[in-house]
Amino acid sequence: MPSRTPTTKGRKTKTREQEKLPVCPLQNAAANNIRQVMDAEGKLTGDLPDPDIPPEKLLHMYETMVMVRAIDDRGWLLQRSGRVEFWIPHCGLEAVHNGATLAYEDPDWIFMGYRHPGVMLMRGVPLVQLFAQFFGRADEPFKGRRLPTLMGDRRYNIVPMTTQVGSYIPHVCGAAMGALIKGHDTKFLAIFGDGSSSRGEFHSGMNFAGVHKPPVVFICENNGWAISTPQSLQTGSATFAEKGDAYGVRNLVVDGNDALAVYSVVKEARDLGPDEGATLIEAMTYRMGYHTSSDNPDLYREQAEVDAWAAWDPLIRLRKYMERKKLWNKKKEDALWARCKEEISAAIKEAEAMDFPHPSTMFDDTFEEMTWMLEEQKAALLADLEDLS
Amino acid sequence: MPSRTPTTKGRKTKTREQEKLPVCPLQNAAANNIRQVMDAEGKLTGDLPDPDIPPEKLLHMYETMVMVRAIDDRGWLLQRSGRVEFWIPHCGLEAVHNGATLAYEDPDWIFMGYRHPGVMLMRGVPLVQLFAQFFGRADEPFKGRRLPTLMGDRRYNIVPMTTQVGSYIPHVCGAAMGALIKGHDTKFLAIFGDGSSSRGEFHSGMNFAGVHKPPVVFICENNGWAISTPQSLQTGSATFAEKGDAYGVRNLVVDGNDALAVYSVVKEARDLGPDEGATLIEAMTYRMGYHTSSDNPDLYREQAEVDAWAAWDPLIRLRKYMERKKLWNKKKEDALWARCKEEISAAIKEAEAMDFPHPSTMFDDTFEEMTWMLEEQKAALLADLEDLS
Amino acid sequence: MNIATATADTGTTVLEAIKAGMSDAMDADSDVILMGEDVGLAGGIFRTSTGLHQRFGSKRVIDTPLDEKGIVAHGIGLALYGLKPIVEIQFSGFIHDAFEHIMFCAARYRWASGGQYSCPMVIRAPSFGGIKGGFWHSQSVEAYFVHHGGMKILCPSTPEDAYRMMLAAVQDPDPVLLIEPVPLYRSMSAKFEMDGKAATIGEAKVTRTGSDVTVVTYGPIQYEVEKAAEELATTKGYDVEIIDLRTLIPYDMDTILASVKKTGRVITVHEAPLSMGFGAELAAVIQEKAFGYLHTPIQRVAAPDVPYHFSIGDEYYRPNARRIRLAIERTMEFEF
Amino acid sequence: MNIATATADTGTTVLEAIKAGMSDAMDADSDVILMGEDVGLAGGIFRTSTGLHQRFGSKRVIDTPLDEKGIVAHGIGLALYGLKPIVEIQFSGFIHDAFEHIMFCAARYRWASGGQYSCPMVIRAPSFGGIKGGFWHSQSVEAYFVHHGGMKILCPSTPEDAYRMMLAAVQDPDPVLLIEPVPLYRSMSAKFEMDGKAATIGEAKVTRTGSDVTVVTYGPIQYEVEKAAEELATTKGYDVEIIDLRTLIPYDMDTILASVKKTGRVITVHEAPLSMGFGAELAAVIQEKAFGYLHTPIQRVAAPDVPYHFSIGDEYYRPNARRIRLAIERTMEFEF
Ligand SMILES: Cc1ncc(C[n+]2csc(CCOP(=O)(O)OP(=O)(O)O)c2C)c(N)n1
Ligand SMILES: Cc1ncc(C[n+]2csc(CCOP(=O)(O)OP(=O)(O)O)c2C)c(N)n1
Ligand SMILES: [Mg+2]
Ligand SMILES: [Mg+2]
Repeated sequence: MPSRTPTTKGRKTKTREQEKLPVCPLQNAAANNIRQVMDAEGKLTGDLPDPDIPPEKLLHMYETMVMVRAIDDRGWLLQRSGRVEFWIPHCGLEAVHNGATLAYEDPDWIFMGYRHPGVMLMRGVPLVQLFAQFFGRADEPFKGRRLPTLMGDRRYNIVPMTTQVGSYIPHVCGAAMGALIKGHDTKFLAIFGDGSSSRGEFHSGMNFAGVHKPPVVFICENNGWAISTPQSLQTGSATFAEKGDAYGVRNLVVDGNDALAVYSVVKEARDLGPDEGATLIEAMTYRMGYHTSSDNPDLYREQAEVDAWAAWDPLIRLRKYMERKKLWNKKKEDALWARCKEEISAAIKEAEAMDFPHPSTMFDDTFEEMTWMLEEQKAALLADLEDLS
Repeated sequence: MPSRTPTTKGRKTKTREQEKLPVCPLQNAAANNIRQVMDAEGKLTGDLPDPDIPPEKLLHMYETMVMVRAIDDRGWLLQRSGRVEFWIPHCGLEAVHNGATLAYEDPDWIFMGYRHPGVMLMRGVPLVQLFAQFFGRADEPFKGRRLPTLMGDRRYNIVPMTTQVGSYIPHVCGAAMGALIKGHDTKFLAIFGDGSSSRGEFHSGMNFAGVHKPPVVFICENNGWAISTPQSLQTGSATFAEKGDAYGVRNLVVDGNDALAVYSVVKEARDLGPDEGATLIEAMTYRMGYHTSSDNPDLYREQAEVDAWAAWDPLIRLRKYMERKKLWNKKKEDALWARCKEEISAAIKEAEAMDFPHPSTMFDDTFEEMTWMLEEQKAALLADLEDLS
Repeated sequence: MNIATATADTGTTVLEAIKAGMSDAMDADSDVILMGEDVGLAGGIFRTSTGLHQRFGSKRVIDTPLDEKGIVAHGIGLALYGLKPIVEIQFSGFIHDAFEHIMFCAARYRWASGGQYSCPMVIRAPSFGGIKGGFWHSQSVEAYFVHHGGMKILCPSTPEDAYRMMLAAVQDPDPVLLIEPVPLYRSMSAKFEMDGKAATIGEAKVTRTGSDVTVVTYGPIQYEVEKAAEELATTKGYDVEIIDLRTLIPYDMDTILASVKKTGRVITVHEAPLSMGFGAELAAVIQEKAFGYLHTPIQRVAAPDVPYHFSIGDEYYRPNARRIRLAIERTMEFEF
Repeated sequence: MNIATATADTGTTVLEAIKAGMSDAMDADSDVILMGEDVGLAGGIFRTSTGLHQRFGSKRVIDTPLDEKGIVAHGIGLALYGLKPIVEIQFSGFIHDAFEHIMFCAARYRWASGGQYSCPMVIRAPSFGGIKGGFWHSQSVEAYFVHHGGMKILCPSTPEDAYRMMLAAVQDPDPVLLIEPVPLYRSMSAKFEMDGKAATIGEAKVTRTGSDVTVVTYGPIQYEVEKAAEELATTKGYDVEIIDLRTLIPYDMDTILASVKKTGRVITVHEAPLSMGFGAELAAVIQEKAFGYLHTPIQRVAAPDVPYHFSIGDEYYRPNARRIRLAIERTMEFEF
């Protein structure tokens, strides 16, 4: 049940000095008040009850998690070989975004970050659209305008993120206030990082949420790092969740590598009554990969820490859980991976064949009706292009 | 002892609807975890011990509180009669700023708001300098440049406030980080309002404070209102103090109309060891007057609320305490008021005779060395003035 | 019927016109809401929204926490969801905290979402000096919002414009920055019909026709220009044409060019600081588009590049009729 | 000795020069500190501070929370207390949240305190496009900071300037915005002596002398201007003079005027958007101060008033040699 973390005493913020012997905090989930459904082996821990997700929904989530992992593998290679300009890895975070999205209905609105392609796929966005975005082609919602992995699509009620991290926190809160004002029962979800909690936007959004009680679940995806900055340099609080108390916003910590736990707590918070307001959920997880393709984590973190977290891989845990339930086996697993890889290759082929946007499209969508200044500037560009050809 | 408020359950945020029957929350101080030395009658409550401030210090504080009250009375009249352009009342808040300043040493730095002339007087700033500022004359630290009541003076280590409320919260934190870096033992105090806690600046300052542990006491002067906005529309948290928890910053609530309690908790927080970091103190008090001379509180608040607070007047409480201690009596009181009024009249006379700044001084202090553009603009102004005369 | 208290004799003040514009817009469309600090029971610190809270309730007239960034950012969310928020910044001097959200969120969601989302909202920025407000309460902030496009900027200087521009701003499908003339709130009134008709964005007005020199201006300072023009007509016989831009983005190039081609002399006047003030853009464009017509260099009259001084700002910082007159004389008497 | 790894053959890159500047400044004055996101162990996301954390420790090289406003605002506090903070904004696109603190606190404490306090600090803003960064990571933000004065703005475009301007910025008694040329960080290197000498703020450099037309520019885009000039010298025999402004505030009017009076033709080039770009101010001032010398209207070459496009921005948004060449030709061949 989403409720205030009763105490956070058990969990200590790490300082750089204390990080000598890395352990994954999920090991002591109960002591650390981290809500869990299953342990590293996919066995029920008895903390949160098994949500008993119907098999087809569960499989949809798992298959999407594998697809998302496969995309990350391939995206990295594409970047390293120069075929995409830039890559933001999301490996290790699949349980957070897939679990949370599963808890939401399609008309609900999701605001997400750059590490959450699973949100798109869970809602049925075609794979090729993702790759068209990665390749900056014209035929994707943003028309090739934005950095690879910064996605969204109104047709699926996924709002494009702001490139400035966290700036959408008050936007989602405002949108949810809008639903309240209009008397709609649309629900809202926002996912953002631990580092993003330091911005004034977090403060604004939480504060308005505490006063106006909009139907939002805020997930602070605590993946251990904001680029090279660990939690101890990001904030002095023991958890990110408890920041909710400062605004009268209900909050809790969940095992972010446990897709079932994420689903459970998000679902419960999503389904709260109209007057019950927002919930802040800290999802404890870990960024297994580089921050981006321009990063070098060896400069600031120990491989041992990565290794400690590897034992809690969200895909493996969910797979083991499903195997226990006889919903899954090695054969299915192999087939799934093969299918994902194949589909990705096909999507890449299709997307790479697409056109880049025409230069003059940079003027579109500035205003609903272009100003004369922009008309003039566009005309100059077109004349210039003519001169070129 | 400054420490985390153990629980805030006893105190409820008021909504506009609940405000029907106004009671002063200081009445239930113990239940509300509001630290107190004395009750409305100046009797010790047994919560915080009597700080036993040496008589001459105590008298200095009380006399300054009376002077400050007298200034507010006169300032209001001056504004209403058009002799000062603008007035920001501070009646009712004397215990906060006088009590806190008394807890600090002169080399310590204070950042304050527009309602805290007592800070200046406690540190020995001449009265006439305050009135020169109110009248916008040239011969005061800011050279007539700033709105009446926005004061400060480097010679007394009182930093001029930013007109945007709360913007100085991260400035004081940065300055205190500077003292840490330089290995100085300068201590820092900042006073700001309840409304100011909503700004991103509060979030930035508290967050850095939680990480870097600078020697600052932040006083959130909860005077009930931010112009017309009550606490229930300002934030969803039960207290402003507990916001400190979100940053790992020690915090507590104090009776802001009890000068002895303010002094006690601020002094203890100020004197903490070098590694113990910052403290956030919510001083529960009440703005007895208008927000500013442009305000009309009848539009948004009940007189009954003002009346409930009037019974807890910080001057009367401290006077009664001193009378009990045989340090004060009616004769002294009357003489003090008479002296204050006289000194104020003399200061007004002196300040009103002072010159306004010369127009060309608006160019001074832009850069240490003026740019050619400003030189050119200044020359144009001077030529213009010549043409005029 | 709207809530404004127009009196038969004096007409409607700018303040009442703004209130009437909001009230009519809220009557016409239930998606229109007002939010900001103290806009509710207090009616705003200038009383531009007195009565709206009582009339439309606390769901549509929202007192916010003290957080300008939050006000604009939540307005963006409301707009994304389909509402039409009017957000009030208490004084334009406090708008800067919301800079990122105004310029790079509100004015960019349409582009950044490939046209999928838009942010129709009105950001009210009470501006300008002359009220003994000191440097935070007398700011002219419009110039910061011109660079990088994406934002319409309106500046009414009459009651009728205030009313109709409020309606136009609310109806616009994109974010609009409404620069409100604080010094005119109560000092200027006029009679006009509050008929719900919106102004046309992008149309300047020639408020005085003349043949010798064009003064391009906007905001309350234009009344100082008028005084200077009247005086010069009498004393020197100079025939000054005055253009009230009314819209800064997109400004009305046709009206400016027609005037400049006629007079061959241009002065820009605003009370924002000189360097990179809007006069810079006007001068740059005019000299480019009308080079052959210019008899004299374009002169800019503006405040100096320093903050607004409490004690002496209203008299010596803000341009006044005398300084404007001197500039016109210099232009008229320019020799190489 | 500084920490930069200049190699004998290629010289020092802009990136190494910036690092050397910081390192030398920190060696010379223990009050100089560096703070920002990831400036410590990671050495900054561009690696401009690699090794400084190891060398000066975590008290003087401070990894901050992810909060640009907080970074600048705490820098202000540090400066008030007497330190000399160098604060890094990770990409200039993220500077806007700190707008109020840069413009109205850092650049105003001296004035607002009657000269009692000052805020000597360096704000590093890695800027400009050409790195496939999309619209947030390719911003040219300088124009926002020009209006309202109070702030010095430097923009180095060579390794030597980067080094000496860093020193000058640190030594300056007032806040300085240092616009760093990201696209040149690693692509440009040169040999020069790292002798601890600071640049003189306010001095432009004529990087190419010519008699036909003056191009006033700054930042990495000037190398596109150079290419255009070279080409035109060969193809058309046009003799182009190029001025690298180096300092935007206070810009070097003398050098500009001397050139304009010689050539009678001016083009401004920057990669920030056109409207209210710094070219507007330059055009406005030049036409005023050199009206009689101008044979042709001043032309501005700039990016359009839209955001920087990820896929096509580097080629079609950012001005390039060809577009600059066309502008020069238009100016040279201008007819009324
Ligand atoms: C306002 C802002 N500042 C800086 C950046 C550069 N930046 C991109 S991601 C990032 C770290 C974000 O950390 P976190 O919020 O924890 O998300 P994560 O990357 O770990 O998923 C930074 C500093 C940015 N995008 N926006
Ligand atoms: C950033 C900012 N926004 C708005 C204002 C206008 N304003 C002046 S005082 C005030 C209310 C402040 O409330 P609080 O912080 O509680 O202090 P109090 O006035 O009650 O002492 C407001 C909104 C301001 N000065 N700064
Ligand atoms: Mg993170
Ligand atoms: Mg208050």
